[in-house]
Amino acid sequence: MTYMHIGKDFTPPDVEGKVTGAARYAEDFKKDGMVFARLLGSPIPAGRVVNIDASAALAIPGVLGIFTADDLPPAPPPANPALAKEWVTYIGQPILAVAAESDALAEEALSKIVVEYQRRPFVVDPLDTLTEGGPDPYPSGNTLIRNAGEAAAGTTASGTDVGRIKWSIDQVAAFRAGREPVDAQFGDEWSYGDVAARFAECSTIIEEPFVTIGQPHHSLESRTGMAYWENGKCYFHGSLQSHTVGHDALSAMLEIDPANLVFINENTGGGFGSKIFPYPMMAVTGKFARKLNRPVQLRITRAEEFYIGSARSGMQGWIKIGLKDDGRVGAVDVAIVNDAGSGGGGSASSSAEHISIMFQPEAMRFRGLAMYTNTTPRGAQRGPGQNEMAAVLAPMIDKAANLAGVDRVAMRRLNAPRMDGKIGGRQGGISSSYMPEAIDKAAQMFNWDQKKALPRQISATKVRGIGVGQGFHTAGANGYDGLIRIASDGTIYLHTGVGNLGTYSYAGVLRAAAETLQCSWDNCVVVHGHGDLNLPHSTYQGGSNTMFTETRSSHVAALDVIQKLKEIAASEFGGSADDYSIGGERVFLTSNESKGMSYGEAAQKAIEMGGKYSGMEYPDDIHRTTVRSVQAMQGTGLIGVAKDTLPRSGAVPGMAIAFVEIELDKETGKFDIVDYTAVAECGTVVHPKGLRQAMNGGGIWGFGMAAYERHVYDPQNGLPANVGLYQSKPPTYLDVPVQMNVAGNDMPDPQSPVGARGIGEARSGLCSCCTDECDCRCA
Amino acid sequence: MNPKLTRRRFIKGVIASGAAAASSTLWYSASGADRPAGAVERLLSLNVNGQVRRVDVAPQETLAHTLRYKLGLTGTKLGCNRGECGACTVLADDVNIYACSTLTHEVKDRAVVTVEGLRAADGTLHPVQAAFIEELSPACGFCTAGQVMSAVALLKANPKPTREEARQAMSGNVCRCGAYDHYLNGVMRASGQLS
Amino acid sequence: MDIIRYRHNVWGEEVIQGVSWDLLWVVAVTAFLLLAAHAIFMAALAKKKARPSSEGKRVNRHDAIDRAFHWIMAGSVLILIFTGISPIVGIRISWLNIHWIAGLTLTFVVIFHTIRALFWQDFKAMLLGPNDFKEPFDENIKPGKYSFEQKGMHWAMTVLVIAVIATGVTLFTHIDSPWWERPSVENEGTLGIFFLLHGTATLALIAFTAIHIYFALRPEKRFYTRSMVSGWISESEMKENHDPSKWKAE
Amino acid sequence: MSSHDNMPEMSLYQPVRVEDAIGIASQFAERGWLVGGGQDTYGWLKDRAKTADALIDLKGIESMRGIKETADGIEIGALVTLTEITRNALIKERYSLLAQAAGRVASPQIRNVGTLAGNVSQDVRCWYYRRGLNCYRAGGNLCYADTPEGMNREHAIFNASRCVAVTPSDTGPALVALEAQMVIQNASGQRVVPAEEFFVGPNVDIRHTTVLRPGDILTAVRIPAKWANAQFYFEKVADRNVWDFALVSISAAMRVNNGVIEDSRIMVGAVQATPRRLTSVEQAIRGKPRNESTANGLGNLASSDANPLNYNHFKMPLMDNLVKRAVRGQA
Repeated sequence: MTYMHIGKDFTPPDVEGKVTGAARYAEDFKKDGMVFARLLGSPIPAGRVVNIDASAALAIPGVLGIFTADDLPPAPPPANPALAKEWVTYIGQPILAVAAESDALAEEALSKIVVEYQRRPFVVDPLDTLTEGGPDPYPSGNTLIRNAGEAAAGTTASGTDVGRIKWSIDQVAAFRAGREPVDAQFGDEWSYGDVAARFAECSTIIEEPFVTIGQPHHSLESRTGMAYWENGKCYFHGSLQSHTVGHDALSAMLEIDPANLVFINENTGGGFGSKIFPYPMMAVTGKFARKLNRPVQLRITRAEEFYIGSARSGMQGWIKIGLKDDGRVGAVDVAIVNDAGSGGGGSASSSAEHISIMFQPEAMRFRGLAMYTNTTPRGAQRGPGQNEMAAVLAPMIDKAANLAGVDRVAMRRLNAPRMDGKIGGRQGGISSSYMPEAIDKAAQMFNWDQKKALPRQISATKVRGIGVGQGFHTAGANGYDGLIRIASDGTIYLHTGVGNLGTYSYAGVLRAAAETLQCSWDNCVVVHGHGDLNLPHSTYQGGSNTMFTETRSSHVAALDVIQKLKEIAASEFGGSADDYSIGGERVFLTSNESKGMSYGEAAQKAIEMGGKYSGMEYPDDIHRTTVRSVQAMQGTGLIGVAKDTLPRSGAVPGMAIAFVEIELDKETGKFDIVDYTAVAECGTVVHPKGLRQAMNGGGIWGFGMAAYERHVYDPQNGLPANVGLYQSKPPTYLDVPVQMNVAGNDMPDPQSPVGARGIGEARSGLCSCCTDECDCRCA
Repeated sequence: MNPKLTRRRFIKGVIASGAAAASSTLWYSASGADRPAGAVERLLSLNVNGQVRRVDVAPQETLAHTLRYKLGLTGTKLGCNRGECGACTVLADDVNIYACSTLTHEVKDRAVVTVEGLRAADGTLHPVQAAFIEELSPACGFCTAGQVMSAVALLKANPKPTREEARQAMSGNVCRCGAYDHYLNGVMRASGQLS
Repeated sequence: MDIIRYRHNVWGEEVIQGVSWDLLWVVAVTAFLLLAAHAIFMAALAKKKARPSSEGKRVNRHDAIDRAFHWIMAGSVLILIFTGISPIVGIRISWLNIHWIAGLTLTFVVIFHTIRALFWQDFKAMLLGPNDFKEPFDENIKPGKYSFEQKGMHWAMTVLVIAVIATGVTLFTHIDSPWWERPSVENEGTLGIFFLLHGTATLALIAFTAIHIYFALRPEKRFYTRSMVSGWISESEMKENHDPSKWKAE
Repeated sequence: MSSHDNMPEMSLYQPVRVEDAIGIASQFAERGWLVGGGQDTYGWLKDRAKTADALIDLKGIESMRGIKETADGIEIGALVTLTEITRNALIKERYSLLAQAAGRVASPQIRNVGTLAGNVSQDVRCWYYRRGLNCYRAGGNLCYADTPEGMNREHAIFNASRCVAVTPSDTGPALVALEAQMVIQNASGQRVVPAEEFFVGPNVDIRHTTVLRPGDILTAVRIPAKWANAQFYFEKVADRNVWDFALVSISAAMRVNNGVIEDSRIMVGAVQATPRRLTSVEQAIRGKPRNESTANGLGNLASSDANPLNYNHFKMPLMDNLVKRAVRGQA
C-alpha cells in the first residue's frame, strides 16, 4: 500500500529543542517563590520509624517544613509508600521530605533531623525468605498474593496483599541446585495440554537452572518534579512516560478533582517502564506544595533515583524443554521465583508467556512465585519478564537444537508463531505474526549460513561466537480517544495525550491521522505535553503500546473529522455525506470536484453550525479527560473526536529476532560485538528512524542486561553496592557495536488501520545468545 | 525570549545570591579567623557563550550549578552530578569537560560554551545540531546537550574523524536510551562524511 | 576531649568505636609528671640510705626460666605497646603482624607462667595479705620475697595483661590470620566495646609499664633489676630489704 | 541517610606559586584539600563522605605544568593532564607505556582535566568505603568487604592488611615500571621518592594510599632514560571500556636484545592496594627469549601466592593471562 506519511521519515517537532537545549524537562522549570524539597532515606533495610525529631532542622532560618508519612493516606504493604513509617523495607527508602529556600539549605536541614528506628530482620535473597525459618521482608509475610481488593488511596497497586509461602530446606536446596522443587507451593500457575504425555513423545529433553539479575532503570533524568497551586488548581511539572492516562490517578493521589489538575510534561528523560504511571513520590511534591502554599521542587538525586526509580525483577528458575524428532517443541515445564523487591509484582508469568509464543509448545506448565526482599521496589522494565526469559532461553534452545541435530535458526523458525499462533495458559490468539518471514529476513541480512561456516578460532586467544535470540512483548490495546481540531485557517491540530518518552511515537501515531485526512504534514500541528492544551485520553506509553493503540485512535478521530467534513459539505452543496470525498485538504462532491470547500472553510462552517461539528456536542463514550478538552475547545473549529471501538481480538505481539556476532578473548573474558542485526516483526513500519531508535536502544539494553548491569546487595547488611551510575554500568559507546543493523519486517497487522504494532520492548537480551557459543562469563 | 526579562532575572539572581554570600561570609569570619588570606573573590566575570557575564559565585560552586541556576542556561543537564554520565558536558576553551565536576572559579579565565551558545549569529544551527536533527540522533534527549558538546569538541580538534575515532571521542557521554549509533551517524554527517 | 569514640555503624546507629586516643597523651603526661615528681622528691627530700653491698654471698632470687619468662613478657609488652600506638601517633610501619605475633607470644608465656607459678613456685609469696598493707607505713616491717609495691605492681600488671590478652585475642579473631579468614561482624557495637576495653587496658598498661620501668631503673632498686638478669641478689641486699624469716631463700 | 548533591560550603584558594600553595596547605593541614583536576574530589565532598575546610586549586601554578626533557629522561609537571600525556610526542615516542595507560583512564572528559598527580594520588574505589561507612580506611574498626559474604569482586588478592581495597590508578603501575621518581615539595624543602615507594599499603598506613602528607605537594614526575624506548606492554581489563576501573591491569617494560629479555619491570594494577611488582616473573624471564613458550612457561607463577576473597578468584587467572601476554608481547 502506498502511503503519504506512513513509512516515511519526518522530523518530530521536539527534536530541535533537544539539540539546542531549549527543550525543557521537569527540573528546568522555575516558579516565583519556589522552594526546594529533599528526601531523607532510610539507613536500615527493615524496620519501622519510632520517632522523628526535626526541631533542630526547623530552627534553621529558611527551612520551611517537613512532610512525613503522616501527611499521606496510609499505604499498607505491599503498596509502595511514597514515605515509609510502619513498614520500612529497604535501605534508601524515603522517610520524609524537608523543604527550604535553597537546595543546599534543605540538605543541611536533612543532616539535622534525627530519626529513631526500630530494626527488624531483613533478607535480600528471595530464596532465603522462601526457606522455612528464613526472615520475612514484611512483618506479615514474604510474597505477593493477588486478591480482588481495591488499591489503597494514593497508590496505584490494586488487588494485592502480602502472604507467606515457605519451602522446606530440601526443596530450596533442590531448586538452588537446578532441580525441580518437588511438591513446592507456588503463587501463580497455569498450564495447557498434557505436559507429561507430550514430554513422553520428546526425543530430546534438557533440564536447566537459570538465574537473571535485577537491574535499576536509572533513567538519565531523575524523577524530580515541581508543583504549585493557583486558584485551587494544581500545576504539576513532572516526568512521566505517559501523559493523560495518568491524569486521574495523579488527581486521586493529590485528592483533587481531575479538572483541577494541570499536568505539564513536554519531555521526559527516559523511563524504560519506571515512569509509565504516576509514581508515589508525586503525591509528596503536590501535597507538600499545598501544605506550604509555595511552589515546591522535590529534587531527586542520582542516588535516590536508584532507590526509588524502580528496577527489573531478577529471577531464579528451573526449566525443562522437550523437543520432538522433527525439532518441534513438544513440552515445556518452567518454575520461576522472582525477586519482587519491596512491593514489586514480579513478572514470571510474562516470562512464561514469552516461551509459549516464541516456541508454540504443544503443552506447557508454568509455576511462579514473586518473593519480596528488602531491596528496592521492582517494576516494569523494557520487556519485563520476556526479555530476561529471552536471555535465559537463547542458550538453552541452542543446546536443545544442537542435541537434536537441528540448525539453531531453523529450529526457531520451525517453532515460530504464525498467523494462528497462540499465547499463554489460555492459549488465546494473536493479531498477526509473520515471524518465520522475519527470521528469514534477519538471517539473510546477517548471512547466517555463511557465518555459521566461519572458523570459530580467530586467533590464538580469540574465538568467534554467533548467536540468535528472539524478543516479544504484547504491544497494543484499544479503547482510547482521538481528538483533532481544524481551525478556520485550515491548520490541523492533532491532539495527543501520549507522553513524550523520546521514541517520537507521540508524533508518529498522529501521522496515521494525517494519512487518513490526506493532508500535508506541514499543515499539521502536534499538540501535546501540557494539560492546558486540551489533550484526549490516550493510552499509556509503555509496553510498546503506543503504535498499535494510538494509530487506531488517531484514525477514528480522523474518520470522525472526515464524516463531519462531508456532512458540512453536504449541508452546503446538497446531497448526502456519502456523495462527498476528500483530497488535497478539500472536501468535495465526488462527482464534481469543483463543488467543495477547503478544510479551513469547512472549519469556519463548523463553528457556525455548532453542535457536534464544533464540539458543542460530543459522543457519550469518550473519557472524561477528553470531554473536558472538547468542552474547552467548543466553537473554535471543526472538532473530530472519537473513541476507538474498532474490532480487536487476541494479543498484539511486538516481536523481534536478532543475530549477534562477537569476538571473545578467552584470556580476559572481554568481548567485542562485531555484528548486531535485528528485524522487528511489528507490522507496518510507521517511522523508520524511530523504529531504528527503538530497536537499537533495546539491543543496547540487552547488552547491558547480559553483560554489565546488575543489582548487587550485601546480604550481611542489606546495602546495595551499585547505587551510582558508574557502579551500575550502563553500556557506553565502547561497549556496543560501532554500527548496528536493524530493519522492520513491514508486514501489516490487520487490526491496525495502518498495520502497525509497537516495538519499544521486544528484543533485549539478545547478546546472551552468544553465551553458549563461547562459554563467556557475560551472564 | 525577551532579553530584558532575562537581564532582570539575572540581576535578581545576583541580589539573591549576594544575600546568601553575605550570610556565609559572616559564618566564615566567625569560624575561620585563622584562615590564610587570599581566598577567592566571589564576584566573577565569566565568559559564557561569547558574552562576559558578571556573576556571584560561591567558592565551592560547580560550573553546572552556575550555568543552570544562576545564568538560567538549563540546556546543560545534570544526569548524575558525579562525572559519570556526561549530560553536563560543556566546552572550556574548546575542550569538553564535565560541568558538574568543575568549579566555576576554575574556568574564570576560560571561554565557556554551552549548548545554547552554538547557533551562529544569524540563528543558523551548528552543523552538529543540524546533523543530529537529520539523523534523529536524540531519543529522550536528556543526554543530547552533552553529546552535542562532545561532538563539537571533536570536530574542532578533528574535522574528519573516522567512525572509530568519533566513538572514542564521544565515549564520555552515556545515552541510557542507547542511541549511540544515531549520534555517531550525526557526527559523521556533521563532518560531511555521510549524506 | 573525649573519653570514648563513637561512630555510626553500617545502619547509621551510634555505637562505641573504642577509647579516645586523646587519653594516650593524658596517660603519657600524667605518668611522666608523677614519676618526675617522685624522682625530684627522692632526690631532694627522701633520706639517703647507704646502699647495701652487692658483694658477698649471693642469694638466688629468680630461676633462669622465670627470668626468661619475664623478659619475654617484657619484650612482648613493649613491642605490643610500640606497634599498637605507632599508627595512632603516625609512625608508619607494618605493625599488625608484629603486634599479633607479639600478642600470641605474650599469651603463651603468660599461660606457662601462670601454670608454673601455681604448681611449681611459691605462689603464696605473691599473694597480698592484710599484713602487706601495713608494710609501707611501718619501717620495721620488712617483706618476704616480694615487697608490697612489687606485689602490687605484679597484680596490677597481671590484671591488665590478662585484660589486654583477653580483648586482644577477641580482636585477633576478627582479622585474617594464617588459621582463619575474617568473619562477618554481627554487631559493631560489641566489637567496639572490645576495642574500648582493649584500649583502656592498654592505656593503663602503658602507665604501669612506665612506672615499672622507672622503678627498675632507680638506683636503690637496681639490684632487683640485676636479679632479673642474673638471678641473684647479695645477702646484704636481702637483709636490708627483706625479712629472711618470711623468705626462705635457697 | 540523606543523599547529598551540593558541594559543602568551603573556601577556595587559587595560588599561582608552589610556595604559596605549600603555605596554605600547611596551615590547613588535614582540613585542606589539594585540587588538580578535581575528578576524585567533588564526589567525596558532595557525598559528605569526606570533608575539608578549604580547597586549594593548584591549576594556576605554571611551574607544575609542562613536559620537558632533562639530562636523564623527562620531567612531567604534576598538573599535566592525562589527555596531554596521551598526545605528547616525546612520551608517545619513548614511554608509550605511560601514554597508553593514561589513555585508558575513565572517560575523555575526565582525561581532559584529570592530572597525572591526581591519577596517582586518587583514593581507592572500595564501594563500602566510598559509601562513607566507618571502615578501617575511614578510621573505623572493621572491613565490610573482607568477610565471607562481603561483595568483594573488585577487591585485593594480595597483601591485604585489614583493608582489602586495591589501587585504582592506571598510570601508577606504569610509572613504577618506568622507575619514575616523584618530586614532592613541602615547607621544609623538596624530596624525591621512587614511584615504588610512593604508594603505601594498608599494612603501613591504612588511611592513605601514598606517602603524601598534609603540606606535601607532588609537583612533578621524573622518568629516567633507563626504560626509554624499551619494549612495553599495557593492558587494562575492566567491565566497561569507559569509566570503569581496572579489574586487573598490566604495565610491563622490557629490554630485549636479540630477542632475549635482558631486564624487565612487570607491574600489575588493581590486585592490591599498591601497584604490584612481579619480581618472580622478572627473574623467571631474564635471559629468556620474548616469546610464547617463555610466556607459557610461567604458568600461574604470578598469582601463585594470591589470597583471593570470595568473589575475586577470577583475578588470578586473569592476572596470569595478562602476564603471559606481556611476556609474549601480544594480546
